[in-house]
Amino acid sequence: MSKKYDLVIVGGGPGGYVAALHAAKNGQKVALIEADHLGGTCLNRGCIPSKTLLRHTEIIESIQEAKEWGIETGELRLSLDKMRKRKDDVINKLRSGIAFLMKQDKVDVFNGLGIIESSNAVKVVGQDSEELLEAGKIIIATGSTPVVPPIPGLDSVSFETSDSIFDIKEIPESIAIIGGGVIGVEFATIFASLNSRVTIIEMADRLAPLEDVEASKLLEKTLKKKGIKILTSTKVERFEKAGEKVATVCTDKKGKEVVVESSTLIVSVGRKPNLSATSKLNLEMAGPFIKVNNKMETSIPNVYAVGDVVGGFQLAHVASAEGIVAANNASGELDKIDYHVVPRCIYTLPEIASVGLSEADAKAKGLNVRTEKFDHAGNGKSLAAGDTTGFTKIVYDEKLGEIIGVTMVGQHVTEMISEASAFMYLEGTVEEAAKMIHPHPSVVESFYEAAQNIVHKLKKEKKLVR
Amino acid sequence: MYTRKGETEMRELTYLEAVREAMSQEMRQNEDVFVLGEDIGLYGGAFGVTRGMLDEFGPERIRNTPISEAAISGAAVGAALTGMRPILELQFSDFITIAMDNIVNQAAKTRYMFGGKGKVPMVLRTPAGSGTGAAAQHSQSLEAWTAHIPGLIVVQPSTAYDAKGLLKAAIDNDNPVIFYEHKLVYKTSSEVPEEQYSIPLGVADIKREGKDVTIVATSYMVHKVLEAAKELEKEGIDVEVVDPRTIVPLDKETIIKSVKKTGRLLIAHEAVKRGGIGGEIASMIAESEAFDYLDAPIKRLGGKEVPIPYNPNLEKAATPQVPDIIEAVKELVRY
Amino acid sequence: MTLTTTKLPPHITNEKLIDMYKEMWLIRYFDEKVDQFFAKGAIHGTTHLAVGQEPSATGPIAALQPKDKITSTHRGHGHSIAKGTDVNRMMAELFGKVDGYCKGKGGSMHIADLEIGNLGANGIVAGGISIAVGAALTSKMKNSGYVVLCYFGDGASNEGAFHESVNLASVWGLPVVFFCENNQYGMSGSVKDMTNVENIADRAAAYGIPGKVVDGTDVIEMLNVTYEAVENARKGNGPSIIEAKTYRWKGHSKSDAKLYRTREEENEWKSRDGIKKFKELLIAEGLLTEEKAKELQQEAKKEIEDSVTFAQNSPEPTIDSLFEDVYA
Amino acid sequence: MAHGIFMPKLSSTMETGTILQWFKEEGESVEIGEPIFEIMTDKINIEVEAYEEGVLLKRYFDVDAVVPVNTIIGYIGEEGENVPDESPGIQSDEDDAEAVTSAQASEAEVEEVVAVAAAAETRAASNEKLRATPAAKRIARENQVEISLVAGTGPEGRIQERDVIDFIKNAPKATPLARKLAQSEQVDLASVTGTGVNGKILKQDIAGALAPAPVAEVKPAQRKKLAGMRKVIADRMITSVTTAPHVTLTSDFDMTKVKEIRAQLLPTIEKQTGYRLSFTEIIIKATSLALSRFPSVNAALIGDEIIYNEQVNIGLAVAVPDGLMVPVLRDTNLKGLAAITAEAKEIGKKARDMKLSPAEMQGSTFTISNLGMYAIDGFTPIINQPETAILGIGRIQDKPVVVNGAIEVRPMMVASLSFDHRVIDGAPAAEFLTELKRILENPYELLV
Repeated sequence: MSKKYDLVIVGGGPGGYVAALHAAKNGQKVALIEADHLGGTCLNRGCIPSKTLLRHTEIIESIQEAKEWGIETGELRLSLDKMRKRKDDVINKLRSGIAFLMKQDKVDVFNGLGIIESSNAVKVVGQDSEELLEAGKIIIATGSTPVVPPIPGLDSVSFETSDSIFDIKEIPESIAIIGGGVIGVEFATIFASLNSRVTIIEMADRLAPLEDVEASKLLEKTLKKKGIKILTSTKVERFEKAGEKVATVCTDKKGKEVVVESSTLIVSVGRKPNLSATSKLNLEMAGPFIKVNNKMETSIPNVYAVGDVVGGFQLAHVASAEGIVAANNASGELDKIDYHVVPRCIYTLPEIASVGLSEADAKAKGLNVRTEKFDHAGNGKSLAAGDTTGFTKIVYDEKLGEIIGVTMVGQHVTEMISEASAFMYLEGTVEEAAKMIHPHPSVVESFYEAAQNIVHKLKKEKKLVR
Repeated sequence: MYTRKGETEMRELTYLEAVREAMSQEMRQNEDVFVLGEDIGLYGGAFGVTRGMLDEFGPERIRNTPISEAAISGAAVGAALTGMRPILELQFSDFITIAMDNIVNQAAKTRYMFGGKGKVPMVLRTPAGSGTGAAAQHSQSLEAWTAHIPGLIVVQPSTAYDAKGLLKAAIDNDNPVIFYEHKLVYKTSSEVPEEQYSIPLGVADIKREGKDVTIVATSYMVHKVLEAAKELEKEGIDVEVVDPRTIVPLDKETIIKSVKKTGRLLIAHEAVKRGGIGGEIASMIAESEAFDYLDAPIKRLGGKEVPIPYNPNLEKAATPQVPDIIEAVKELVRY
Repeated sequence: MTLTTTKLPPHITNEKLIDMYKEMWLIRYFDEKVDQFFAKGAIHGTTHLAVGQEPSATGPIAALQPKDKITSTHRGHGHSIAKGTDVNRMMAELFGKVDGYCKGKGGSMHIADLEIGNLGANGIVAGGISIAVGAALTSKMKNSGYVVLCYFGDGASNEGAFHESVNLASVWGLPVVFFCENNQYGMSGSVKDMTNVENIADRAAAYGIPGKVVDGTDVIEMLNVTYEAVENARKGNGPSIIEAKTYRWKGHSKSDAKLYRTREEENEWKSRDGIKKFKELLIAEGLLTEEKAKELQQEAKKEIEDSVTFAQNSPEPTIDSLFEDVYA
Repeated sequence: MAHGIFMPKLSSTMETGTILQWFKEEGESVEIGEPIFEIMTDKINIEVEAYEEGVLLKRYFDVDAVVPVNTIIGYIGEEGENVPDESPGIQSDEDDAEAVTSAQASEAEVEEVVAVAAAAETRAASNEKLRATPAAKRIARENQVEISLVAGTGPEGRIQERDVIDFIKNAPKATPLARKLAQSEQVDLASVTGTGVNGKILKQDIAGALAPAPVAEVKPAQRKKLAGMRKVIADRMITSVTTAPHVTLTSDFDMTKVKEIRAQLLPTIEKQTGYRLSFTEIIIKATSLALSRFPSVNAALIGDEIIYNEQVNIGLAVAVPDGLMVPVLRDTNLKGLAAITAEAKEIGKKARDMKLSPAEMQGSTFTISNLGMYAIDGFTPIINQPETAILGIGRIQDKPVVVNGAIEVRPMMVASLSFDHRVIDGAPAAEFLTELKRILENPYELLV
């Protein structure tokens, strides 16, 4: 006799386990099926390990910088083993944390591959056993996996993806990173600080193409300063073995052939949804992703889908937010997902964080927007911290003073972007931002200064509705 | 009635006794001060204010005069101009009509016309107001006339305590002072310190604190307004009573402050409403910052536009009474 | 009547007589100059001139002691000058200047100099009479010993204030001499039409006080008669009325065409010019020569010319003086 | 030193004086105060006395002369002193003048002040004023409340202080952005329901309030995308209408003879083809004949080229589910009625069953649109491009007609010919229609 649950969730990543906790709190009997480890890609192979290693990079870079400030150290000895050990400790602590939460809220966790048999039954395929779970409602939260592009010669060489890179044993002598997106530039930052010779190969004309143009220009400048070679508008033609190394043969925008030799190769050109659990369902799709509405309902009644598997931002915090919406709807409480304010972070050094529309996106949408940029060179805290690269840029509407989007580049801006998010979420205007007292000295003061400049300008031009 | 503690022994005095005491105490100290007027000697004054003063100060300083208001008012001006500090009692305030030239053209203007040389330190004391059945020519309240003349000071004390302090200030003042004593207030009494004291001219007195309505009232009207306030308190209406005590100079700040607090203003005086000082106070408030605090139109109560009739019921109907005050306040608050 | 035969008041010396002569020219030239400036519209408002009445200013005031006081009328330039008020500051007052006696705020009808006992002119007909009584009351009560000379005109004698005040003064025996300059006209009202007694002085009997008529053109007679009344009052014997028959050569004020009287009448009075008569008397008595008389006349004229210069050079009052002296 | 005698200013309004008479001749001596001349002013006549004594040296103006105030009109001085021959005009010594001008100056100042006061008087009359007490307005001002939105509970709806306070207390909570949008679009926040956390009004709620409210709760109509055949028809229609200047001629055809001929041929054709001959086939035959005689009506306009077709292929508009098909009958001018009838019937059925092959819908040189089966007489058919004209057929109905002066009942039919005025002019089109009328009213000609 199969076990009966109000809600069965396939996938224990940020989307799945958060949905499970929330549904449990709503009084639902919940089962969570995870094929690998709780916490999914984010905790085990993504955000957490990368941010942990990036912390080491921050320390290494600070030590180097400190030399100019009269803080001298001897020769730096880097132990990748110790670093990896710290990374694993962090991961294990978080995993057991989630496990504890599951136990606390009486969520049954099944370790195995979840296969959805029908809109009210899910089979758990363990190592040596199978189990069928009856489900009132189902949430698909199987996430995504790194894309391995069909580039000729890729199968003949050894390469890493974000899944495997965190377990390499030694620091690579040199490394080629295919893909200058969020993941690529973070890996470049990590390995540059470990003194690997790093090269990024990106097909688009700039790194982090989704972000603000000025942000990605500044990112390129800082990465170059760290000795990282950047090849944009460059297409990878094929890979070849070059002795111990790998040769990446590509053509730049002028069609000239460029060969990059490196001891290690990482492919980070994107991620594709993991549809392992839904083969038996006839789900309506939106491109490669499962099609859902704003209640996270799929085309099949009682079946919801959240996280990377439905595409969109493909961010952990978005997956969790979608998980909560799905859990609420599943437990009969009407809820709708609101993507109006979703912050996006890149943990390079300096960091990049943004929310709302970039200037280009806003104009593409036909919005009549203006922008105000405040350089951190003029910010007291940045000067004190000895790192003035970066800026805060507000995209706004001149009539109502609405904040359409904010991009910040600088130290720990990923912590500060939530202020801008809060203003947008609560529909505050530049006037309120210009009025709210900010701590001094602080980097986030640049947001306050930018807002004040806007208000002065609009007042002079008598634009703002008073 | 309210009481006010002073250092020396307090005792209950009538308004009339307080006026007499003020004059006597001053005359005992200052040779230049003397009283002139009709029937103020042996007779003791039409209302008995100067009773007994002839015996103490003699006919030289309690000068009974022929019935010649023009002459005696002019004589007072002349004497004041040449060093004396005369107190002229005009038997009824209505008779000021016969002495008007000396008050308006001589006393008020001499110092100004003579370019600041010379002064006219005289006090014209006179019983005013209705309610004694004296009819139209002996019951008027004409304070608006004298208040209109630059150079004159106009005082209207409502209580014995105020009368004594204000009369002292009037006698000490180097300008001509018109000092109105309401006939019906003569017999009211209040705690009056025995020693001499002076109440500064131009300082109003809050006779009752309140937060809902401000009533500015003068002379005998203060007593009626306080009575009305007691009634209104029962209906939860908290009235603030402001007694300006002097019309010129007028304590504008105190009135403005009160109106800003309550947002409602009623002005009550016995004089005929048309052309009365109520209109002056109302426009002063309308022109002041208190305007922004008004939550109801300014209301005035004044005498009807009729000569004061002889018949007692008609006489009462001719001037605002307590029920009229209560009704007016309710209209203001109901706003 | 000659000087040597009549007994002059003790304080009248020959120099005093000469001064009286020059003083009368000073009074005449003052009013003539003022008339001239008013005709040109150079002086603001209006004025009342006493050209022809100089003797009734100089004579009676010459009889006074310095501590004695006077009250004057709206036609009182002469009274002020005779009482010793400075012509420069008087002219400045007529020009509305700050150095004027009233800082330019009083004008022709309100010139006063309290320190020297000039209780001032008065714009109200008979306005000064009750005030003079008051001043006399002070003198009595403080027995200061001064007497008040109260000027008034034939017109004023029909004001209520005149009757009440004279009665009050007589009742209280006050040291005041009521001096009437009967110049025959109250503005346009001839005294014959307005007063039913031959002489205003006759009314004195109504209040039980002495009344005397004198020749308004005979400065010496007015001197002596006033002296007698003033000393009588000083002794506490109460007030008295003196009436001087005189004549104002000019109109009531600036725009008076004098239709109410004939040229013959004017010329007849002008022919009995008090100043000329006094000059002839002084020369006859050997106290004065023709040249000295001319010289004194020119001196007076010069003093008045200087007073105009003084007045014109005096500054205008500042606007904020508007609010000064309203109250002591 | 000689002294000027000047025209005195005897009242503030006096500007000039007229000399009435002189009392003194030149050379006569003058005493102070002695009248010298008499003048008339705007108010009175008055004698002017001398202020100086001496001899009247000169008189500048005679009797009746009108002299401005302060003008020197003569001189008094010592005997023999020389004086100017004519009057030096207004008294020259500047101190008097200065005194005069200062007097006038002050008057000017007064005027100016009065003018300013008058100007201030003309307050703009504001429109019907909102009744609110000053206290209410003060509180509204201090809290940026639009007072016109506050309901007044005082007498005659006057807004009291407490009304504004209550308004503020239970004013709906709204985000700053929503408030700003409401303010700029004049939306009363109280009228908007907030969808934010516990009723907070969001920007979209205001935008929602702004969007034109649906007129009535319309049941959602069945929606169909303009696609497929419908889209094709739409596109062709719009092109034809917008490119070809359509003119439609109508004419009444007397179908008596056609009826007769149909009755006679019906059995034969039915026997031959199994189909019943209808008026349409007869009209097709007649039209084809007419077309062969009028090539411009049987032409096509492609680009800027007119193609005069040899063949006469008639397109027959056939109504099909959701649309319209135009199958083509070829060489109808050469075929007999029977062939035409059979082809017409067959092709019509194929069209209705949507089985027409593309070939069967191409090559028409002229189209006929038949609405005879409906209660339709004349109409304005739209040309089936690239053809240059189209014939519309109405119903056949008995109508009173004047024939040789008498009223007769005849089966009448309205024919409506629309033509493309770029290619065909009115006259040739009319000629073609008249020809068609003649043929149909004498059908036997068809047999020829």
